[in-house]
Amino acid sequence: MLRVTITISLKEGVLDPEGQAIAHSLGNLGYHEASDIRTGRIISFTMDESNHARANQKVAKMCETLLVNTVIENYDIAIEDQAGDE
Amino acid sequence: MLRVTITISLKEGVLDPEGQAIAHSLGNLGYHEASDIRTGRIISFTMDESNHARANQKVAKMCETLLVNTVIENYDIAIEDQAGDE
Amino acid sequence: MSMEAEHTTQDQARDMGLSADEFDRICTRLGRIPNLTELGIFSAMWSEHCSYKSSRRWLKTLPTTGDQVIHGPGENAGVVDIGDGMAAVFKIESHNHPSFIEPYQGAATGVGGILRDVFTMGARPVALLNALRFGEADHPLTRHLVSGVVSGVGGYGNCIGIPTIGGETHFDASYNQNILVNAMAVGLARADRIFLSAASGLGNPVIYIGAKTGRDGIHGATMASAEFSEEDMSKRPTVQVGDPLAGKLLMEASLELMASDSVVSIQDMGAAGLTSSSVEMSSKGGMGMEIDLDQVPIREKGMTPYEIMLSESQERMLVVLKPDATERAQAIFDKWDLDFAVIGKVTDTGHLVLTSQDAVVADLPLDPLVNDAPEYDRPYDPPSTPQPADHTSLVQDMALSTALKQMMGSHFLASRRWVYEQYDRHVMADTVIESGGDAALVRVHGTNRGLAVTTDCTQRYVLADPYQGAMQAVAEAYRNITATGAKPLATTNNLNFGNPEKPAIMGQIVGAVKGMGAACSALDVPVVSGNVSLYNETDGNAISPAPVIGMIGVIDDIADTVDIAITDTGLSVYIIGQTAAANDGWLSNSVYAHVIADHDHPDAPPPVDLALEAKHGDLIRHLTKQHLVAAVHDISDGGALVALAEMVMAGQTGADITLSPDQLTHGWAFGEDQGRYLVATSDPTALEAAAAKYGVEIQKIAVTNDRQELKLGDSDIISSTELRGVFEHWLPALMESKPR
Amino acid sequence: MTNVAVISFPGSNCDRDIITAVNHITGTQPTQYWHKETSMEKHDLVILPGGFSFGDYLRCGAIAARSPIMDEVMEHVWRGGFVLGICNGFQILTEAGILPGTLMRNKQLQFVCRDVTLSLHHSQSNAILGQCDDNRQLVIPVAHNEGNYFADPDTLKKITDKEQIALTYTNTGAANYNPNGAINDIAGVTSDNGRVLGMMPHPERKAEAIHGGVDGHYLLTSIIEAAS
Ligand SMILES: Nc1ncnc2c1ncn2[C@@H]1O[C@H](COP(=O)(O)OP(=O)(O)O)[C@@H](O)[C@H]1O
Ligand SMILES: [Mg+2]
Repeated sequence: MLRVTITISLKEGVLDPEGQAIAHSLGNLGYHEASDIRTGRIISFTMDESNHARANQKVAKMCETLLVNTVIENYDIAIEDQAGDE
Repeated sequence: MLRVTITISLKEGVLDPEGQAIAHSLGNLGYHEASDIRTGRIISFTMDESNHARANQKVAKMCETLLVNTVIENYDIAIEDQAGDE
Repeated sequence: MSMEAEHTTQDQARDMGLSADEFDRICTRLGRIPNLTELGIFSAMWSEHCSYKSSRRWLKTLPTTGDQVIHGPGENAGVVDIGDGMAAVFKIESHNHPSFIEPYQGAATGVGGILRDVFTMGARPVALLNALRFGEADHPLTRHLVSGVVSGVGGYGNCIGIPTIGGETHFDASYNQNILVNAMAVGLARADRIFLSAASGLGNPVIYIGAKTGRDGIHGATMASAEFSEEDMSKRPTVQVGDPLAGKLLMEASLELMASDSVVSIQDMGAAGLTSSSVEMSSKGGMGMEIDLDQVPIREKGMTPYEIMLSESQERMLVVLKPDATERAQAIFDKWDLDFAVIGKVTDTGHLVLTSQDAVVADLPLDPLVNDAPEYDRPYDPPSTPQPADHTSLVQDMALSTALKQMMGSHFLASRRWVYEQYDRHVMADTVIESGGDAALVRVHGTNRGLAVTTDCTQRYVLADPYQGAMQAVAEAYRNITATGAKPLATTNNLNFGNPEKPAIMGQIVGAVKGMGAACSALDVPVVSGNVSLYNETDGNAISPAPVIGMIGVIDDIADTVDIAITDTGLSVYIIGQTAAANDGWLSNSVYAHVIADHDHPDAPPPVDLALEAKHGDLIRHLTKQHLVAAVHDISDGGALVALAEMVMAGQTGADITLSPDQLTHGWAFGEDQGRYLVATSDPTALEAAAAKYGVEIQKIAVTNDRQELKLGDSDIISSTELRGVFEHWLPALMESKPR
Repeated sequence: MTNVAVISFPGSNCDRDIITAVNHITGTQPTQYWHKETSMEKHDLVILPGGFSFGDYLRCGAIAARSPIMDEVMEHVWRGGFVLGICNGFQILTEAGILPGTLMRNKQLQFVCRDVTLSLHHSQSNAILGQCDDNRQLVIPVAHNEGNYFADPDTLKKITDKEQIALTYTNTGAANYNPNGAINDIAGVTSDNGRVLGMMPHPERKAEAIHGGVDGHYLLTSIIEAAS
């Protein structure tokens, strides 16, 4: 069993209105140190598979067909053995 | 300059309709290997600060006051030196 | 940077969608070779989207004037007088290509764009509509596109707080690779407070307001003007991302600014962004404009003049201010936390001059940009007039109720509730009639007046016969408005067609424009705004042509409105406008032909008689005004029996229907003859007298019951609950089904 | 006469609607406050209207809950003032910690706009609903993306015991009577002093005959009377 974590972020240059709103609100609350705020999503799941390479390939396909809007988003796949498995 | 990444996930026991919907669609597309799907959010930003510990403390405060709904969400802070900075 | 340093070439021009001839023409008019920024500006202004080069010749033939018209085509949106010193401002626009590439953002920014066209004129938007066309239900992309587009339309409209209360949703294989997403917005303004775009006043400041400029959708206008190929899917041009919050703030701030006596003229940055807004404002005013690109608020580092001028970032406007108004304006934008920058001034040079870092980076005479865009008289094949299918061969041997059930559960007629329940239809608290019937209707806030709105087009009719089909679209819109009790006032239209360089497609365009013009003249609903979307083809396959009609109407007192729901029993139901010949109803190219006879063929659609349409419309308005009818529904797709079923389902009642023996019942029940309505009345005598007075033929067909069933003749019975089940099932079931 | 205030945030879009509805009932114009304001007069009833404050970015109501005017609202609550939060206003009240629980994404992951049937509960133990009759069912529309009420088991037990679950979606037998998957069909909750009410449905959209029903008018009238 593997634990897969997909990190999805907006491509560079794509407007991130949510990030802007958060930056603004942080500023209002007195936190002025943060800049260049970007938001993203995470999808994680357990995968019934043992081979990392094969898993990676499959997950990439899932991303391309469903999970990620590749027109505006990038993704990054991290795979590790399920904790407590070994 | 530091790059801060906050990963926000739903607490255990909180229903994750989005995760369920993704599981459903993945199944429909013929991907049956994924189970226990959870979704989360990421907020990342550049921080005008050099000390990791101090940064961590500040970011935790941002999380508690604005970025995270601690009724239903957990968070995790990762801090690294901004690439190309050293 | 010296301007001569970067000469462009024919190849670059071609990449921007300009032909070799057009490039030569530009060089001749300029007397030199343009640089990259200048060429980009030309290509945008001369694109089909901005210049209407293929359609202009024909659009000029449309009727655009009338007593009710305050501003016809040429402004950001059309403006009509609705009485009491008020004006309605409205327009429809397409976002077809972006919505296919990124359905959520494409649809959302389509809504945002059309809203800006309306509030730019000083009107507060009060209603949104959307006309959608998707591929076949079981095409692998359809559900993905439906779900993305619908949530995008809702995502923007719901957030900005304007009710989305009407539209249409169709499915057809010709849209498999090229969906249509048309959005219409309607706003209200005081008739004497309309803002236009023509710049004036030498030296007046030019300000930029709204969101920052990024690298979004550069060259969107050219993309919308080119044929699509499957490769584009992977090329993935940058799509614009909408920010409805910024849209809402920009709307409120702009309306506040316009109320503050600060604005000379104002224009939103839509297709081709800063380019089209600056060029149009200065050329319309017969002035010039100087812009310092370094003052433009930008989102990303290192943007070139070319990128700044052609960016299609959303939620931005360009304003010419009165000389002393800068501070007042600045205060308003500070309150709303929006970017505000003085970026230039009005000149009298007749040139658009752009500077950056103290150097001139573009210097273009406005006249050729605007007036010398080629106008093509493209060759066309006049479409041949199709023959009607033989009615008797279409009629199938089955019970009326069986056919009715199949039709109501087909993609043509099934309920669109799944779509419109994702739209906020009640925000602004003025919605009187919402989605689910004919036209929708909103109250003019603070008055008893009502504004009725609809969009219509039956593309299978247009495909078969562009002239009749376009007339029918106008006639149906007219009937939908009329069915609420309102008087149709004016139209907008969105011409969605394939590649006009093909004579067959150009023939469709010519036929449809002629039909639309004839109908709009006869029904006195002049065309006051519109949009053209050509090149809707993928890999050489053109869409079914869709000249979508948007129409508005007005009613003096909302107490006189009716909707389609029959809620009382014992009412008499009449067909208004039923001629004796319609006993053998028009089944050719009907829903019945396609669904029941499985005859999927572009046969002749039902002909439209414009004089009868007008006469029947007058009678309906008389009946509603006199409160002689409890419910009204126009008869269109599916025919009379479908219309009656919709009326009793909406009101949770039933009806006993009389079938006369000399009727060819299937034709009578499902024929799609035009110009007809169904009405329910508690006063048959008065109704018959009124019809006689107006010289309109009518036929009594049913009495309503409380048994929640349709009884067809003596023994053919179907419960309206069962019918509703079929009607409501189709779309949700499709959306939940597994992909093929 | 009840003295009403309505708070507007960037992205609020039902402020005009609730002002119109209140005005019809009281005959006076409520006082309107902008989120940046730092002082508020005394009012009997403060209303947080529906809409998409700050675009619903981050979490619905999260950014609004931290805006300057909310300090004033908080003080009003401490003084025992009456507060009504509708839709986004409800979300803001939970984000501000004034009401228990939270509102999550609708279970079906779609915006939903339609009439729902509501049941009133414990009106006599909640001052803000003191004029209402629990036997009366209300038909009022919802319109939201995030109305799926959630509270952890402890909180749920507490608000149940203290009779704070004031509005629920009535099981009419229709499969989708609960429009968003809210736990225990919760449509609205009150604060533990019974003076703050948050609800997802929009009473101002059933406030006059043209809306096709006046149950919202009934509810708003009762609340305004209770607050006087
Ligand atoms: N995309 C949509 N958005 C909003 N309302 C829609 C949409 N599609 C269909 N509707 C609504 O569903 C109802 C039925 O649509 P349609 O059959 O096209 O009506 P008609 O035949 O009277 O023109 C209408 O009230 C229409 O406004
Ligand atoms: Mg109709």
